[in-house]
Amino acid sequence: MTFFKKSTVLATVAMSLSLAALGVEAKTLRVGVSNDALSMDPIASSDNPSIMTQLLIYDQLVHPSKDGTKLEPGLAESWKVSADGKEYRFTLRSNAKFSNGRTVTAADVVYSLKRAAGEKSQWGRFFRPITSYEIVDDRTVVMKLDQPFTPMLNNLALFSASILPAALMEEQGEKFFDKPVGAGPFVLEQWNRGAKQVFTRNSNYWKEGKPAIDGAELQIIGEDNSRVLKLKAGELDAIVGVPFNQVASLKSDNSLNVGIAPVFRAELVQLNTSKKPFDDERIRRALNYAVDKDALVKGILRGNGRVATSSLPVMAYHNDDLKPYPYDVAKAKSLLQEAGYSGGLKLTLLVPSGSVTHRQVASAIQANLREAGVAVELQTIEASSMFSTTKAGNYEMALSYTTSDTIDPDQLVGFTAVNPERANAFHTQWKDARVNELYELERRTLDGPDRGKMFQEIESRVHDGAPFIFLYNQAETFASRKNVEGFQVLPTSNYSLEDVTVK
Amino acid sequence: MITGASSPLLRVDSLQVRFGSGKDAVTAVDNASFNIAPGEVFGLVGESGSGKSATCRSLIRLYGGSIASLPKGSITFNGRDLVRLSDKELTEIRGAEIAMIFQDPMSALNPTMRIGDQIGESLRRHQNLSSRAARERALHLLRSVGVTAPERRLDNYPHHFSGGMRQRVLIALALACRPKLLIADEPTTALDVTVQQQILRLILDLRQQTNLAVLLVTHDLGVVAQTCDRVAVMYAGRIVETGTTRQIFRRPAHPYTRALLNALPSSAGRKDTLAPIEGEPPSLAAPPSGCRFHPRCPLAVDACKQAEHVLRAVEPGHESACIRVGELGC
Amino acid sequence: MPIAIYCLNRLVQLIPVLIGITLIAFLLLRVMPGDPATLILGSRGTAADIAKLNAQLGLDQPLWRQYLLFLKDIATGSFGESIAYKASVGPLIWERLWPTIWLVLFSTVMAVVLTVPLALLAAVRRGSVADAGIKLFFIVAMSMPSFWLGILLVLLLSIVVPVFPVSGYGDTILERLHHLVLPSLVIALATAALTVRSLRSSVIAVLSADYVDTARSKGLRSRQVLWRHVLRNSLMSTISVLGVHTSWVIGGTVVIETLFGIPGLGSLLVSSISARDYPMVQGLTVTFAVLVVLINLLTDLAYVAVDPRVKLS
Amino acid sequence: MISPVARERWIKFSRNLNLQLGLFMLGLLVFAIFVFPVLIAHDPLAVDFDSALIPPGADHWFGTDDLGRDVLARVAAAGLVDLQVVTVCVFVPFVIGSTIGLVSGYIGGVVDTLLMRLVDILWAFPFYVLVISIVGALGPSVGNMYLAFSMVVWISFARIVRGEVLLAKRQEYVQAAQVLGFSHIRIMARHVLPNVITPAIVFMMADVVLTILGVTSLGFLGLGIQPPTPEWGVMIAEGRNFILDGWWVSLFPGLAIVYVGITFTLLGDGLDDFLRPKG
Amino acid sequence: MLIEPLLEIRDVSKTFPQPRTLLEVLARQPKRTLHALRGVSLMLRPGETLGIVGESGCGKSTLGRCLAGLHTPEGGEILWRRQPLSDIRRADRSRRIQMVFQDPYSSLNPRMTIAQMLDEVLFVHAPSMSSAERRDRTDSLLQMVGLSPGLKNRLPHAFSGGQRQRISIARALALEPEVLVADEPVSALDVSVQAQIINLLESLREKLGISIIFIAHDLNVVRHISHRVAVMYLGQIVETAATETLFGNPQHPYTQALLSAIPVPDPDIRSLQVGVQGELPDPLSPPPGCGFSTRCPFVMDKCEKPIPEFFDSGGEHHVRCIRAHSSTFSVPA
Repeated sequence: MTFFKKSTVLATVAMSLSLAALGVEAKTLRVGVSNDALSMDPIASSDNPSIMTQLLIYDQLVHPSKDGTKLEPGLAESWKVSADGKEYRFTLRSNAKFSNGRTVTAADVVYSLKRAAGEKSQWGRFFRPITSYEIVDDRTVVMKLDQPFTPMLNNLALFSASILPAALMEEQGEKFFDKPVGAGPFVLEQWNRGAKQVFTRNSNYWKEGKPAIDGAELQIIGEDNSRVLKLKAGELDAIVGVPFNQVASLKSDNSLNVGIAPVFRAELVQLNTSKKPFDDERIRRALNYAVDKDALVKGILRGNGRVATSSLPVMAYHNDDLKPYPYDVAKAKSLLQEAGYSGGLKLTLLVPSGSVTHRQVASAIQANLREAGVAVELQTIEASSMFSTTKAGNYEMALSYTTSDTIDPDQLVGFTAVNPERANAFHTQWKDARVNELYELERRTLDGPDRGKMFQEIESRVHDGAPFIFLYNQAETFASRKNVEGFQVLPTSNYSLEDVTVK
Repeated sequence: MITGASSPLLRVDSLQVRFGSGKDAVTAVDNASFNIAPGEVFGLVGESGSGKSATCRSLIRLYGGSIASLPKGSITFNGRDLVRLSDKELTEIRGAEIAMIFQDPMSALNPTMRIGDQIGESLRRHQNLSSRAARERALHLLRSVGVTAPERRLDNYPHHFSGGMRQRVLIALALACRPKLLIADEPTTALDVTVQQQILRLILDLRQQTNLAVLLVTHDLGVVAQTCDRVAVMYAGRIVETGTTRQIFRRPAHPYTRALLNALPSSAGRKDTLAPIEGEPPSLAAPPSGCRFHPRCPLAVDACKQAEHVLRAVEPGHESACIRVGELGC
Repeated sequence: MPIAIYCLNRLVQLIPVLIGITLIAFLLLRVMPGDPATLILGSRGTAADIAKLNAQLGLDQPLWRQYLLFLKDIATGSFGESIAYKASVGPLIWERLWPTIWLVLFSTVMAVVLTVPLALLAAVRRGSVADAGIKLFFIVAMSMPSFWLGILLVLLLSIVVPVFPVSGYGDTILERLHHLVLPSLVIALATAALTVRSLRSSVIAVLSADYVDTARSKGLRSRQVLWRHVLRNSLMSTISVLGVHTSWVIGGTVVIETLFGIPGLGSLLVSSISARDYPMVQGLTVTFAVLVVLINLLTDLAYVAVDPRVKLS
Repeated sequence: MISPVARERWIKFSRNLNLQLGLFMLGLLVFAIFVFPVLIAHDPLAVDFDSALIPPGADHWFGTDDLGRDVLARVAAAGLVDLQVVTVCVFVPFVIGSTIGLVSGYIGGVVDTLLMRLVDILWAFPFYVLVISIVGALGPSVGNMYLAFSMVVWISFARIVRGEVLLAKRQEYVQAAQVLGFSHIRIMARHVLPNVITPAIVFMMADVVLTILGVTSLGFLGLGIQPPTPEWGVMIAEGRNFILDGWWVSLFPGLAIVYVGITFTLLGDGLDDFLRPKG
Repeated sequence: MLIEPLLEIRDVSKTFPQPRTLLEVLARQPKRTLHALRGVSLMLRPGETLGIVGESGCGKSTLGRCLAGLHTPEGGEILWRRQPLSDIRRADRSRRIQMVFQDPYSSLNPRMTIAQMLDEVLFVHAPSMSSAERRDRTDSLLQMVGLSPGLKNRLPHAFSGGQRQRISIARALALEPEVLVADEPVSALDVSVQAQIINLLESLREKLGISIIFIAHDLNVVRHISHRVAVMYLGQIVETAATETLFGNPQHPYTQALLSAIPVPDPDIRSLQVGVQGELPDPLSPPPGCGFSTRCPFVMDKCEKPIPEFFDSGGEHHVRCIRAHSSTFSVPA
């Protein structure tokens, strides 16, 4: 009997019965997510939904650990980096197989990484430091670099470094992605665009006994509220992205588990230091003092986050000595006065449209700054054109955020602190010679405490230079029904389903 | 010729018809009495707003969407008082014993229904005919009213017909169940004269064949003269004079009737000025006191303003409501 | 003229409209300020990338050639290449078309089912409490933003009394119908607000038509008069109201599909707009317009079916 | 001395309950929008996390939202915003559309044919689709919203007025004016326009409701008026997340929209009666 | 006595093309046209009343509208004192020819008071008049048509049908035209009121010396008011003559049928014998010969083609019937 028939028959009488009826499909996990994937091609994707799906169906040589602090073996059971940091040798697992049963070979690895570094790839920059490949045998591959590039290993854990079956891809071309074959825990069985993705368990997955569930279904539910309601109604087993203001009420629901994942993300206000008055460090610091970040975390995030100390999220080598700028209106005012703006200031703040949280934060910032004598005009801008606008330098302040795709801070340092680099300190045009120098150094230094110290110095220089108003590191919220165990969002914002069990 | 004196088919007594309610109520027909014998063509003549249409519609309570209260007085038809019948009981009479045709043949047929079905509907309702039998009968009826190629026409829609043909269809429809009385509310007003002639001829021929009584409502005195056996003249909601057609035309016993006849262009001398009735017909919402014609009447005296409305016999079968009828010299 | 020729005729008449539709959809996105390629590429764009994308989108061609290219894309059914999905727009739209069509159909059926009895009741008992109540109900229904009404219905019929799913779209026909009840109801209430009003007034008008008196004069019972003579003739103006309203209903699916998570054209439009997927937006705009045109054609055919007078020209 | 026409109008007005009630409700609305903000002295924009989601009570009659802003103050401020938007998005297309419909219908011929083809084509684009595409492509802002609405809504007015003009042209008083040798502009302005504009005015009232729905729906999709500017639709959209714990946040703006809906429906019905000539 | 005609209508024709569907155009189907007027010739003398009668659809209203400038004829010409009417400016033409319409309920702008209506006419055509002069003239116009100037500040709905027709006449006469085209001016009125309007038109014609083209379907009315009468059928004039000649000695079978169909208001003369059968043929495809040939009781083969010429039976009595041409077959009156 289908749910439809049952519920119409019993509708108003027995809600519990119809819910029980859902329990029959126990081994499939239904997850509610906000957006659908766009593409299954790892080198052509940069949207989170696509990345997350790809991480379910493809596998990589190495993986970040679940706490986001180190790398773990993936398709490669072991690897060795030469002392000069110029040679990487990987040994593949003997039982690593694609979902069609074929073994993953060194040739597949070389094919996939070359493709990822290739012309068509949006992620080529991450892999181009590898200058040559050597297939030692079916299970061994050696990659050579011209010069040391420390983030390399972490880059190989990226989704864009997914290992694809070379022969099949050669044969099928672009058609491959209609029915992709990977070495990940799941197989994409059915994809109704905009509605759902249906996965079945990959029985050839190398990890013994995993995944624990027979299959999974990602349902695309754009409306935050609908997602929560569907979870409550038992139409979903788990959801990602619980509106902050609903976390508390979901926590009090006995049938649900609510999780809060600290992800690598930092919320910022970009300050255009090439424009007056942001060229003055005192002004930038004053603005940092003037915003009540604790209130934002408490009032808007409902406690699901922490106040940020710099543009880097709390991740490896985080500088724990840094303290956030305290909320101090008097200090802010005196700094403004010192900089010659005692008579008040008028500024504009770009706000991306669409995000409720950002709108609220913007309103709060506006209210805060008003008290410090700074009048802020909010300008809403289509989220997707935000980047090109700040890139063009066409702004004063902009509310934005950064996330890290890897567990190595290098990516975000390069993005938010270094100038000149590809984003010129995330379009603030802030420039610090020492930071640039440390960045160069860090990339050539083997991973270890020394490299960590460099990151900590960078972080503290960014903190002091204040090219941003550092707001907070917001957590990712998720929830699942009580019968689901092991569902969680990882620091890299994706969710692993292989350890999930449904009772 | 049948006269009004022999047992009437329809006797209307002190009929009053009111439209609307409360302050806006209008008495469209006041204290109207007349009777119609079987097989008789009875004319109800008057200008627009005189209540002639309301009178005939009230007999079977069809007011064209207007809200009217239940008529007062009595309407005795074939021994039953129609006023006392419920709406539901009245549906048994409509179509079966009293049928009606309307002024505008262009709008009186359902545009979305085939002619054959529209005629058949009546037969199936009252005579429980099968659809095949109803069709046969409809065919016969169409033929009898002079519709050419009726076999083909049965399946046509009204918009395929000309005005005259539609009026023929409406007549066929009305006579389907062989009613005893046909109410014809201005049946030829919307038609051209050559067609009017054909339709009137048809009605008279059918009357001849089936001993049908006809209540003919019209404003055209020419039509009355050509078709009616007896006539009632209405003015401002009241019947002011009744009599045989000859009596009315030859010896009009009410100033209004007389003025109406004089106002006809055909009766004036070729190049003389016409003799119109001065002024305008009164509003039924606030009718004049006494004789309602007195403000326009050349013979009015003070007494007319208080005169009660009573029809008095002038000669056998000829009645007038004028209190000065004796002085009219007829 | 037989119905086939009528259809053919209407189809021929559609040609200029369709050309106009494609032209407007095309111009709409071309005259907009801003460089799509820059917007699309965002953080990863270099000058060379932008130039490449512009060439790929055909944006370096003169306007008229771009339009011809667009027409060619339409003719081949590909409608161009989606920027976000990196696949032909045509098949993607085709996949998303059916939920929207189901939604429109279902809500129209619901609206009709709501309209006919309520409008007849209101018209026959005009001025009564029932009439006033129906009127007030639909004024409120019409004034309610659809997403607000949707939320309330979900709360009531999915959470408090869990009869219908909160959102989504099923796999089988029955599941789909079940999922579409609430979203269709939201649309149907707004549509019915309009059609009840229109049908009520045309029933009142028809009730005073001569042919209704003719029908009554035949001795038909009031119910027979109402259903055989009044309703059919009143429906015609309501059908045209419904036809004119179609465009509104189809547009309304944008909001409803987003709210109820239905994988139709509307939700695709919203996501494509925020993704700056210009070829997709263009294809969707054309599809929506063609849908409206086709539904209007169906309305006309319904009109012909109901009213034999419509000169088939 | 009062002219008979003025007296007639007064009598007509005094019998027109819909119009009276509608005007009364509109007056009340305007009063509330302008007087409440002064009366309650809460800043509609003031964020105060400590007083978030306070239920309706003595201090906050309509409660506060999740940022601790007073809902009544916001509903009133939003009323002003929405009424401004409506004024522009309805009145401008009314003027443009009516003029085009009047001229096109009166002149007829090729101009009319071409214009009506254009209208047919534009008409095929669903309202929301066109508005969303325009606003989406140009970026969300009040100005772009005005532009999008104006580009779309005039069609309705043009269609309505043109249809009426075609009917009026057949009226004998228009033909009489032609025979009297009046200029075409005079005939259009004095004889046609006053007799065709009523349905457009009545539709304008309905369009107010449709426009508010459109603006709020855009707000819901994040394409309309942007926060923190208070707007009823945005308020509902923001409040729907905690509809169970803070029902008042979205209830009151919702009621405000329904109130406006009822007001303008009554006004529409009332004006329809009032403006329709007798006889 | 040769009085120069005021208006001369020469062989005027007017068609109304029926819209074709795009498919029909593509399929090159022939255009369908409604032939409203087919070669109409007439003339009007100063001070005379010319009656035009015929049943609905005969083209009599189209003819009136062509004269008033509401339609432009395609063929033939209309001369105003020998000058083509099409050469005269619209404003000047309106000062010569005015029109009174059929429907008293739609011929007055429902949103203008009577005073505004009359004032506007004067304002447009006599800009030199002061507003006080215009007010006086408005009052005198109303008095002329028998209405009290005290009513002038009312809207049309406050007036009865007869009063409205008076207002229409006043409006038309405000320009002091020489010709008044009256298109069925009394057919919507009751008999008693109809007589008032007819008398009014008669007296105004005498007083002001204007000519009237009186279009009507009611033969009795036309007979009463007209000096000469033209009978129309299917877009053509079938017979013209002085009123008494026409009514006393109708020659065209259609005229005869029409006359015999009028119900005589005398119960002693019952003449309800059907004269002609059938109804008007489809004006989109009129018979190729005599228009009346499909219904004519005297129809012959020769009638079916071509269209018969006018036959002058003397004394300005013209008949379009081939039987009138053959002297052997004179039609009994």
